[in-house]
Amino acid sequence: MVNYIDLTIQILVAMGVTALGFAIGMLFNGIARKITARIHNRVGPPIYQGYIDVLKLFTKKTNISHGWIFDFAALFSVAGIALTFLFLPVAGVTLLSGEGDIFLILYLLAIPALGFALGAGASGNPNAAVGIMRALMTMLAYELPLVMVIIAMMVYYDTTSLAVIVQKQANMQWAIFIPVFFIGALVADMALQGMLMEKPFDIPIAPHEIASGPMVEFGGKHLGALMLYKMMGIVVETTLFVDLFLGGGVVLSVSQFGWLAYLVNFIVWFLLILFVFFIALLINAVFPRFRIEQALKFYWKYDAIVGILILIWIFVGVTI
Amino acid sequence: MITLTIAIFLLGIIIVGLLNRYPKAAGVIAFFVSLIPFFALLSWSSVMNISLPSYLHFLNFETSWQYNLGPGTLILQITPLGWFFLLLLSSLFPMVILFSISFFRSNAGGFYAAMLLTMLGSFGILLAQDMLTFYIFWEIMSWSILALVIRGGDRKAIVSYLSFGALSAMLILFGFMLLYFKTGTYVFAEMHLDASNLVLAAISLIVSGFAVKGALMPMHVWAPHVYSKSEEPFVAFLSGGLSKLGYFGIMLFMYGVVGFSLLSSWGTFRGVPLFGYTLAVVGAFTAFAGTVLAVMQDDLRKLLAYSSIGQLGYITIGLGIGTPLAITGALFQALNHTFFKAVLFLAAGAVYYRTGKYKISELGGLGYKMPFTFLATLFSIFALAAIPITSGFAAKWLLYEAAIEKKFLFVTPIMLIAGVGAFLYAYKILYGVFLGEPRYDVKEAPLSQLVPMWILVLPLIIFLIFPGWFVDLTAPILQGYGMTAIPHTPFMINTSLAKYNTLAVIFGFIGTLLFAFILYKSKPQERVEHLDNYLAGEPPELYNYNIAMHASSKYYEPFDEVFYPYFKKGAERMWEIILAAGEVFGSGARKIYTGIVGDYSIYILLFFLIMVGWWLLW
Amino acid sequence: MNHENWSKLARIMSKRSLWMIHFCTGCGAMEMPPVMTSRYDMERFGMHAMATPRQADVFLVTGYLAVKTLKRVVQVYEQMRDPKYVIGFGSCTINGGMYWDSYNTIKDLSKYIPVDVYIAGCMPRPEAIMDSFLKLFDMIDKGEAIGWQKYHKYYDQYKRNQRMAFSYRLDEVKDIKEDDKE
Amino acid sequence: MMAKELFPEAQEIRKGRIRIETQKDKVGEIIKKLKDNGYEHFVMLSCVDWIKEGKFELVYQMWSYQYKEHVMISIKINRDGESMLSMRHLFPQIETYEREIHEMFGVNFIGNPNLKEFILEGWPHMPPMRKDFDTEKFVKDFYYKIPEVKEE
Repeated sequence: MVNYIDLTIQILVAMGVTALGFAIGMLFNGIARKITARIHNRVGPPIYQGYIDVLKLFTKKTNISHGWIFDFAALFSVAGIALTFLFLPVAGVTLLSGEGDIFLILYLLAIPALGFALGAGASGNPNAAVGIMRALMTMLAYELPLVMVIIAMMVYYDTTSLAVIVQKQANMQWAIFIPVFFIGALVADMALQGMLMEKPFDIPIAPHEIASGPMVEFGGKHLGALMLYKMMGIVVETTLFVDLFLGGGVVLSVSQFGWLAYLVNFIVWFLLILFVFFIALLINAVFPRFRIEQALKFYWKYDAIVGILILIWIFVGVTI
Repeated sequence: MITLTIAIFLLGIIIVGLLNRYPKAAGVIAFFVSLIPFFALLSWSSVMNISLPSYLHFLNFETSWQYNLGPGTLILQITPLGWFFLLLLSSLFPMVILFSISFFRSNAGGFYAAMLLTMLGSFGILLAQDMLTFYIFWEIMSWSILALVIRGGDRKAIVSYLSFGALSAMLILFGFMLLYFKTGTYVFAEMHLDASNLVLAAISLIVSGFAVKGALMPMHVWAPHVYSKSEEPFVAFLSGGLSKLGYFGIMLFMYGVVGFSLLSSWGTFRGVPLFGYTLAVVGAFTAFAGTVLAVMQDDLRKLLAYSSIGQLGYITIGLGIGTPLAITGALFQALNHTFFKAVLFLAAGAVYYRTGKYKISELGGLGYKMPFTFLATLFSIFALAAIPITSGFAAKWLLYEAAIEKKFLFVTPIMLIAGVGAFLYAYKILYGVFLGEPRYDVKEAPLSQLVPMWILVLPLIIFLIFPGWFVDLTAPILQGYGMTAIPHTPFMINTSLAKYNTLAVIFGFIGTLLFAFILYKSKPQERVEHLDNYLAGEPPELYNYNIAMHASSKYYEPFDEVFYPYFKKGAERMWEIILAAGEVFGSGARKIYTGIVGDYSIYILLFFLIMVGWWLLW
Repeated sequence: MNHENWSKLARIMSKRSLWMIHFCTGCGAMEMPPVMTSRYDMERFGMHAMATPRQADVFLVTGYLAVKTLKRVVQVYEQMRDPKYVIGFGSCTINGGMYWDSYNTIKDLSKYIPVDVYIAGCMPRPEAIMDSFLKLFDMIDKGEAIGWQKYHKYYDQYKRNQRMAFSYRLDEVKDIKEDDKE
Repeated sequence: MMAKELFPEAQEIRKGRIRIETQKDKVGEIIKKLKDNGYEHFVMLSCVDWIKEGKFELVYQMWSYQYKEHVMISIKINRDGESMLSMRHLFPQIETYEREIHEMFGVNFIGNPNLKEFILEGWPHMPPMRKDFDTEKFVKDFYYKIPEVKEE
């Protein structure tokens, strides 16, 4: 027998957390532009610029579509990224993350990407096709070191569930304090740079080469949806990193402190994802862009070699 | 009843063979004959502890059948494993035949005859209970495949299939001989094996023989040639159905005949038999290399062929690991691969039927012209790329979980990367064929081609929602090996590491999709032409609306540049070197044929001495 | 929310987040880098450069336009989504500037597409460009920047002028003049 | 061999700059000879309108990296419709220059297969670079007569 009241509360919480995720994503867009501007010795836009941009895109008077496959992009990208967010433990709150694991999250992240790719391909613009090609190749490049580190963590913690990994890092026993996973965090942070599509790995977007790549034909509400996807993507990817290495931002246990713990954990989680994003921004602000094969070689040569060393470390360390 | 089935099959083969001039009539007859294995399957459902309503098994097949053949007895009997693989083949086969009815415009009687013979062979293989029966039906299947390959008419395909088929048959036969030498019986159930090296040699030979049919690297060389040069419905059946027979054989002999405990007695590593460990590593390599090679292809069928090799590699990994979790994953992957790869090959056939092209760089923009073909392809591609909105994900997930559970630290990243590589070639198919610039003004594929495709998509959706039903199917198979099925409910699979709840994914996705849909519907939109594109301001009317906008030629050029040097000297080169060495050896060996009777008698004597000595020393 | 408030909100949003595409055929494009970078920093107003017209709100035509380029300008302008604004940049877009007697450059941009703000000067200083942005904000606020509505309303006339320019034919000019007289 | 040695009739304007005035049927020969003797770079082909003489002057300019010398081969053809042989077979890039001169001056080059519209799209009038083309009048007749958009 399903408890309908509980279910309703859960759905409401899920909606609230999703809305919060989107709000934080938009805020991050503003923060990112502000920080980059300060590094460039500019004033930069106001911190709430992300909200204005998205609202503006949704208030555009006319929108164009290249057909029903083109619309997949707007639908799948927002839906997929929100779904992925629901499967992540956020500040120790496990919404659906008990129902899936890291493999599910990695594959759920492909739903928005594939929807986006379908829409971009359906637009028929060659720039979009080239951009998608680059995006997929960047994905192939950064996934190898990332999965190496994640698999090392799975074997170390003997679980594949992200919620359990977060649980096992409670009481400030964060993975990053273990030497091998400190190196792992560095490797994963490089991969995160590619995941966030920040320089030097902003190859798929590359506005000066291929006219912003896959987004070339999107305008108005379609672009608004894609902006939401991109902004939420920042939150999802940094949260994944924080959950893996920084204990998901859990500092107080809920059973001991009650609602205060939720509040503090959320604030710590926010500061941590901001910090992780901040590192990515610093790298972004000062680097030029790689070519695609350079990115592939970077990840598969240098990053992956460190990843293999971590795997060997774990392989030798874990005995049955 | 089985006698009757075989008789009907043989009769059907003769009739459709004679109806070569009337392809439609031959197709319809072949379709009705092809349904029989499926009815047999339904009537045998009690083997899997499934109770179907009586109107679903109105034909009553006996569960075992024997025929005395002089040296041995042919024994056919339904087993849970056979039932499972028969499910794949017998549900795929009628759909393929149905597709062919409109696909062939002329001269198809031989095709249907050979297809029916192939199915008859497969039917026998899946039911066989002794090595003799198994081998006889295996040869029937192999030779009728050869007939179908010859219909394709490509010399390289025929030669490579013939040589690798012969190699496969030799390896299997030699393995059977060793087993018979060891046990003195043909019947699987009566074999009592021990942990001797002879058995290890036999099982290694048998597994490598089946690996040829399963297109495991480096035995895969024939597959791309045959897949890319034969007729589409046959390739769909070959890749989707017949390649599974290789894995059926591996499973039968590794876990049915030899058994997990005996495998472990030849050495284990972290709880996994070394034999299985080797197989898993080979499988992972196959998955990765097949994927990389698939990304490099331009021919749609070659791409799908290499993709098949890569996806079948996952099954090998699962069979190698050998835990209940891994075997469930491998069987699930086999089921998914049967259906999605068949749909992809059939869709390629439908595209060819309408456009006459197989090269990805020459196609484009068919998504709006053939929407139902596109959607069927899209669904299969979701399954191929293991996107969690089809059942493809559950299979891969089980395999990943199995690998992590047994701490396969170096195999799992390769599996995951091969999974990401699948996105690359999957998108190449989608973009190159269905998206982008509309180049052809064609109609949707005919209904008799769409219906099979969509029926084959159905299992992918059913097992997405109810992965637990699939685990139920595997329970009797695992029971036979002394294992228990993994814990599950209809919507959920539990492992020792995590759980996977499809309801959460589905309802979460529906909910978020609803949210996205509201956002998307917030503003009206207008449709624009495909040429109304941002091309740095170039107005299309300047070029008579004739701008080439499809970027699918050499789509992954940077990828090719990076990987090509490592894959330049492929497996084909390896076999060429082996052949060259064999030729040198052969020309040396020819010198012993002196033509003098005395010499020959000395050879015979030497041979006997060696054989007897070997037997004594063993 | 009623329609008026909604459009007011839309105006405010569109004012504070103008994404622009600049058509850099003329020498005026050289004045854009200082406007974008740390000296003048137009991102203060939420403006930044976009790569494609589908995403852009403001169209900067920087300098002279040959008839051949005008074709591309019109194509790009029509690919932009409403509401969209055009800034004519430098003397060349106002009356041809130093190309006043060139056989191949158009003289007055507003005959072909509606221009909301002109910046005079050959070339205009970055201060002038910033000033034009502020002016445009002001106009959007008051609802005066209605170039895109004009383009819909007088579409025939704009199309006629564009066609005349593209064809180079003197007789067609005369024909159309006579049509207008009738 | 330097140009001065090859063609005694050439005049040296200043150091490193040679001018050869010749007839139109000898151009091919001269370019071929220069090409074989180290003048491997064909710089450009230009055209001058000498309206009072009634001639077009075509100037073929070549450069030698070896001698650091610039050679100009100048010929004159009649303005009224005299055509010139294409030198495309010697240097393929001449094709583009010929295309431009054809469009801007109306000179016909025999043997150039690609003599179609180059920069101007749909130009129906006299080639605009000829000196008898009155741009000011054309601008007044054309651009200034395009009407303003009238707002009701």
